[in-house]
Amino acid sequence: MTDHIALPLSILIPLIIGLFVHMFGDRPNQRDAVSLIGGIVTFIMVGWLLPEVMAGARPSASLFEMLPNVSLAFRVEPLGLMFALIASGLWVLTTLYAIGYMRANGETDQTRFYLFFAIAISSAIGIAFSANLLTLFIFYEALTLSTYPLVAHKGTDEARKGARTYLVILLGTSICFLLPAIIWTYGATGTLDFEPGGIVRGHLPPAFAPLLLALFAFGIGKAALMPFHRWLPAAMVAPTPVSALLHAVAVVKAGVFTMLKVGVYIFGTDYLAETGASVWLVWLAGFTILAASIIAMTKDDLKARLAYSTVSQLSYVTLGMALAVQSGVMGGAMQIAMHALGKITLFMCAGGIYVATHKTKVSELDGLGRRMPFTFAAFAIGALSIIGIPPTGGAWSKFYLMLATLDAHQQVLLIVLMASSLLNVIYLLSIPARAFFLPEAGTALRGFGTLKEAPLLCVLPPCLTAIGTIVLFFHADRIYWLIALIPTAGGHF
Amino acid sequence: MIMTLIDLALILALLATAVMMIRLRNLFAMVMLAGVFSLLSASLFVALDAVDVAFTEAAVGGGISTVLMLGALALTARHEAPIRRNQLVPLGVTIATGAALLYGTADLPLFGDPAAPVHTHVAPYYLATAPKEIGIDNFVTAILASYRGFDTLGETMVVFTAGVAVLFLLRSARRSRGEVSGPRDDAPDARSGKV
Amino acid sequence: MEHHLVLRVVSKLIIPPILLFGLYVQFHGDHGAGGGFQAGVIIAVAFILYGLVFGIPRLLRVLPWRFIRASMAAGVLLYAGTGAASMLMGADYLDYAPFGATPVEGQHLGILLVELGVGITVASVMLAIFIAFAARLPSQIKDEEW
Amino acid sequence: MIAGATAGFIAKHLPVLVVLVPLMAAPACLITGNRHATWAIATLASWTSFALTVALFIRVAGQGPLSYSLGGWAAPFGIEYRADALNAFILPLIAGIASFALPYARGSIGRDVEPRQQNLFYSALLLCLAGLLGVTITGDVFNIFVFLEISSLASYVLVAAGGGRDRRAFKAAFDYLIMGTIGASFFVIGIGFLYMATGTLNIADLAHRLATAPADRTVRMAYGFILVGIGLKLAMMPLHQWLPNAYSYAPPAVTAFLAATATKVSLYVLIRFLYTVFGLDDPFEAQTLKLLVMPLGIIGIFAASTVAIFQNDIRRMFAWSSIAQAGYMLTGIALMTPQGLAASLVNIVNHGLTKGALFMAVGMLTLATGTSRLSDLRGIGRTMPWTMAAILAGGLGLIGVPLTAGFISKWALVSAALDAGQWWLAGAVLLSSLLALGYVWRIVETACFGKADETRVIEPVPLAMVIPAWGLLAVSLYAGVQPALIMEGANAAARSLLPHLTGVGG
Amino acid sequence: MADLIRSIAGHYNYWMFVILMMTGLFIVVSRGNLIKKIAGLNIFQTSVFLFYISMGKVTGGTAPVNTGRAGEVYSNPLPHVLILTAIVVGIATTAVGLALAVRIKESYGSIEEDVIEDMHRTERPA
Repeated sequence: MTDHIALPLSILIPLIIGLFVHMFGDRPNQRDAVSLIGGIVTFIMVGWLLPEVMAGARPSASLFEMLPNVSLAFRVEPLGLMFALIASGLWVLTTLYAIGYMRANGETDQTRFYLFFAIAISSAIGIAFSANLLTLFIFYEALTLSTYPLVAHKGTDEARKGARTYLVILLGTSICFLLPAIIWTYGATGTLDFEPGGIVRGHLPPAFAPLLLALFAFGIGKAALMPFHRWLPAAMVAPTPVSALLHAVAVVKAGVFTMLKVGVYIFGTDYLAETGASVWLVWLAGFTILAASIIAMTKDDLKARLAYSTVSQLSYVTLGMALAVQSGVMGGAMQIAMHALGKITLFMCAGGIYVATHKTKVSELDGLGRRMPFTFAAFAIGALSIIGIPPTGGAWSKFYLMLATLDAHQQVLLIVLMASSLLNVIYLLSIPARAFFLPEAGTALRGFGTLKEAPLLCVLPPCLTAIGTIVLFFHADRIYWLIALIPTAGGHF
Repeated sequence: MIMTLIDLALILALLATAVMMIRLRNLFAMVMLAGVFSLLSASLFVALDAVDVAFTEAAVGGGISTVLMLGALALTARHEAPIRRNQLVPLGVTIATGAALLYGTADLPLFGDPAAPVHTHVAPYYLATAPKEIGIDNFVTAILASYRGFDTLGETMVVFTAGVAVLFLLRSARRSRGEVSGPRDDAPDARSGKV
Repeated sequence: MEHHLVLRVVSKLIIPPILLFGLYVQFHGDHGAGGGFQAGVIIAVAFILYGLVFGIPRLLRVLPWRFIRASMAAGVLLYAGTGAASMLMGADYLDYAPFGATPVEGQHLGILLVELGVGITVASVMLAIFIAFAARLPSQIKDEEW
Repeated sequence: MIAGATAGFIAKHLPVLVVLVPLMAAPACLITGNRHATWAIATLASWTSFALTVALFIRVAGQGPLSYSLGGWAAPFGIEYRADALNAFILPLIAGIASFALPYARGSIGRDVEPRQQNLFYSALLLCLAGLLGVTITGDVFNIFVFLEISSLASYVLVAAGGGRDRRAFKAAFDYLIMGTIGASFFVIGIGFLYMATGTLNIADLAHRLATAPADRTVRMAYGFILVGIGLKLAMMPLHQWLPNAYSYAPPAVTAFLAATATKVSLYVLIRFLYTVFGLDDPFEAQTLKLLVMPLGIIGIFAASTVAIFQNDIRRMFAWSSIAQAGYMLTGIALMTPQGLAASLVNIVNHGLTKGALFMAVGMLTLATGTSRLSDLRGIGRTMPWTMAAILAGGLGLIGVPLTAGFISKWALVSAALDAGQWWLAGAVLLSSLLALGYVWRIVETACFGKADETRVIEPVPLAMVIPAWGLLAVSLYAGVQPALIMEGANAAARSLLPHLTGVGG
Repeated sequence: MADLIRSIAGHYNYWMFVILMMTGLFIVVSRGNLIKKIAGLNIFQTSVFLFYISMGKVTGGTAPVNTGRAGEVYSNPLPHVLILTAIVVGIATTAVGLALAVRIKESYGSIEEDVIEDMHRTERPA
């Protein structure tokens, strides 16, 4: 049944960790240690699969048949492996960070927090390794449900309201659009397996292809395509580690990852290119990129600004898929990795700032950079990566995406991407700039007083990820060789 | 012809009784009229050749049912309160149902038509074979106890169920636990033992 | 009602014929109108009359509560058991044919048994229901008595 | 030797034994009197009956329909028991739920029924079970009425059993009785019309004779009255008024049992009449289904779910949800395709399992806290995490989240709607899931994030309740991950009713 | 014309029974007194029984008891059997309904629906 023991383990270990976390609920030190060790072990498990996948193997596992021809099954392929690596790797850092953040803020219900955190990671890895749409859908919903308690963590009316929006939009879109899309696909093709080159060719009249794609695109609410993006800013009521991991990495990346999977393995880029089914999506993604950037500029709340930035950045991936050329898929896949690293840096910095100063507004940060140099330096590097400026990893993904717009003969989109980068510069880089170069904001006389950096555990992780973005610039070939294995139009180049 | 007239008279009497029952607010009088209604319908059953049914209706409607109704009245109330509710909706529902039924009767076989499907399919079998196969004269008993004996088992079970039901309801303590008169908040106090 | 001498005398006179009529209806259903159900009702009415005139406690002395309750079940079990007997004799449920030397004889016996079952259950249930209502009236009987 | 003879005996009389076991156990309960012995008899009877229904299902699946002539009289002159792919599929659900409900009742009934009345309670529960089984397996329309009345009378008193704690149960039972009796009378009128048109009461014979004769007004009125009569019993919007009160005030074991079986059996009867007896060849019948029943079903889904969102009482909330779920089943039936029918059948079983488990879990909550009102249960998730987890799992099933039984039902129904080209219906079904999300999430939010009442006293929940509740929940979850058996059964049933086409998922 | 008269003559008693049924049904749905509702239910059901029995009647027939005479025309016994069962079901329902009414009276002090609903309204504040 199972090719490689690491495959089931990488999904199971987080769940087992969750169990232990629950058991150690009244002993915080053991509990947090277990979380951390679990993260490391999971990451190792996922990493264990890497050499084999690079060598061309596709470890798989099948549990049982749910519908004729559709099993609860897993299959590790390059794109999924990359996503799983990112999710599990960043889980380790986020756990480290969360320990610092939760303790510094004296949050309640920490056990519940780590428990559902672990379940969410398990779901994310499940999504990454799904062998078919139904399995993916199951873990997709599991991810939504397991992150709900995290978003509603504070239990205040505001938190519950935000969490409700989160839940209704994510479950609503998935039930009302994604599920019928899956059922339709199953009805038309009799299978839901992810196949290189797609499965709908020959089963779906080309005229219906845009409709089916629309059901998928809007159904994958986690990709935050406008107009179904509202959940993301709403989810910002969550504690920052949640925003960091889930809304920079696990949840949103699960969305765009699913989008890529559907584009590559359900439709197939050839089919999309031939039928032009995704042309409308190119424009919608382009619109989302610009509109979200513009909204981000208007937000004074730091996390809200980052949230809209995420909405915008996610649509880069959707765009990459919708362009239906290999460079687009490459760029999209790379964007998943690069943006994850960059954005988690930003969120962790925002959390660090909150822990140290309890400030949430951009306008309150003037001059703070001199007090918290590491935090803001990390922030600046992360921002560079999001914008796509060398020497950060983000530069590569932006490069491939721009290449893709040319490959697909969509020059207008090239302009959109460039405009968006410009906007990114304005709304992201302005933050460290204000922090370093403007006079201190605090009360006129005493400034920020004796204020210092946040606790070590809140500063170290963002610094590490910031360094990571730079490392990825120089070692992008590692990712490149992995994602080059994704089967797309025209094979490898 | 005379039979028809008797039928008609009985039916009209039934109607008059029913209408009186709507109007009467004295429940004792209404129960008595209900008994009369049963006896009138029993007479009509006789006129329609259903002697067993008539016998049963008289025993049940005129006897047991009246006794139970009177018993219930003794335990509840003797008069109906003035009507406060809107009568138009019930009237509409009733008229709609009645209209549907009247519409449906138009295609019914004529009353007493020996060629109707009712009389030509299964029934002749009973009439032809019961004397031989069962050997008793009353066709109704033959069908009731043998051909459709399982229905009658069911019927006995219904009676038994009613017995179980009434005993369950009326043998338990007089008042529900936790009940107090007047407005009160529900549920939680029922178990706290405060009441 | 204890004081109505006339009523009591008349009742005593009238109850036996009612019971007799009930039994007649029970066992004559094969030929004329009537059967177990009607007989059960009539017999119940006789006892109800007794209860009305002489009071429920006295009725319960004549027919103990346990007996009424057992008859309720016994009648049904007699009916259902008759069917079970046919099954044990190799026929379908409630097929009376194997009960006699000839199928017709079997039918006679079978019908007699099931009608008896109906009669017992109906009489005891009707009586039980009546007693249940009557016992609910204030100043009738106490809970412990039945 | 003896074992072989017994097996042969059981095999020969299987259809009637299914009903007879609980039917004869009921009077035995009354005689026994002792509540423990009564409970043992009742439980044993329901388990035996369940085993028999399973055997019957296997037998019918393997060898095709089974006919049994009661009294030895051949149909249509005698009464026939006829087990086919459809009712053999429904029967195990009924007996199975009873098998869980009886152990559960042992743990919970002490709160509602005084000890000396408990033998009557178990007796009534068995009668209800026997009635429902009898309705399902019989091949005679009048016999349906008789057994429907056994089960109905028993269920009125079972609902009233809640009156020991809350007097509103009596009124609920009375309303149920009035509505149920009107429904039964309508049903009898319908049967009368059918009998007048054909001269027979046997279902197969009726089907045969109706298929060869053109439908006239008589048949159409029969159709109308049976539809309304059964509609009342299954709480089809707008004939649902009796249900919320009945389910809210009945003892928990009763609510779990009735919610999972009674309305499901009525749905079965409806399917039986629509597809076997009437056959829906007549345009009037088909159009009524399409233009009346389906819209009513959809309105029911939306209206009842919306009402559910605004309930403060959890049991009432789920009672309204049951009305909504009946709407899903009705729309599936009204699609008039094998896929639609199979979807409804899958839904009948899956919802029965889920709602049964859900009401059992809510019963545990009510017993422990003494209330089922949401406003009194803030933060209860912290004190009773496992019970709330069970309610959540059941609730996710109502929404139709994957890996739950409800997901399979919804999948089947949406597939059927898409297959029939009813896009809007598929959309409506999915959209309505959001309403279910609405009420389930009100519970989750209140239970998990509300401020807990520090003074709340939690009473221990007896194991006799916990085990059946979790057991049934496990079955429902298993039906969600391994739906093959239920789907195949439903497909076989649907195919047997509409033989010229094939069912869902295959 | 003759057909019309025949049709009316052949159907009028069905119509009458329908009207009776509706009288009973009207009592059930329009009255708030529980005992009266049950009485209405009885009228409704009895009228249904009459309807059934009249379909079993054969013109010129006699009660279905074997007279042994050849060529004797009997009315259809089957509806009689069905209605016997239905009457029993009816009385069973009546008994249970009345018992419920008694319990309602004991716990609410009234058997008027309007009064009971008023109590419910005050019991459960919105």
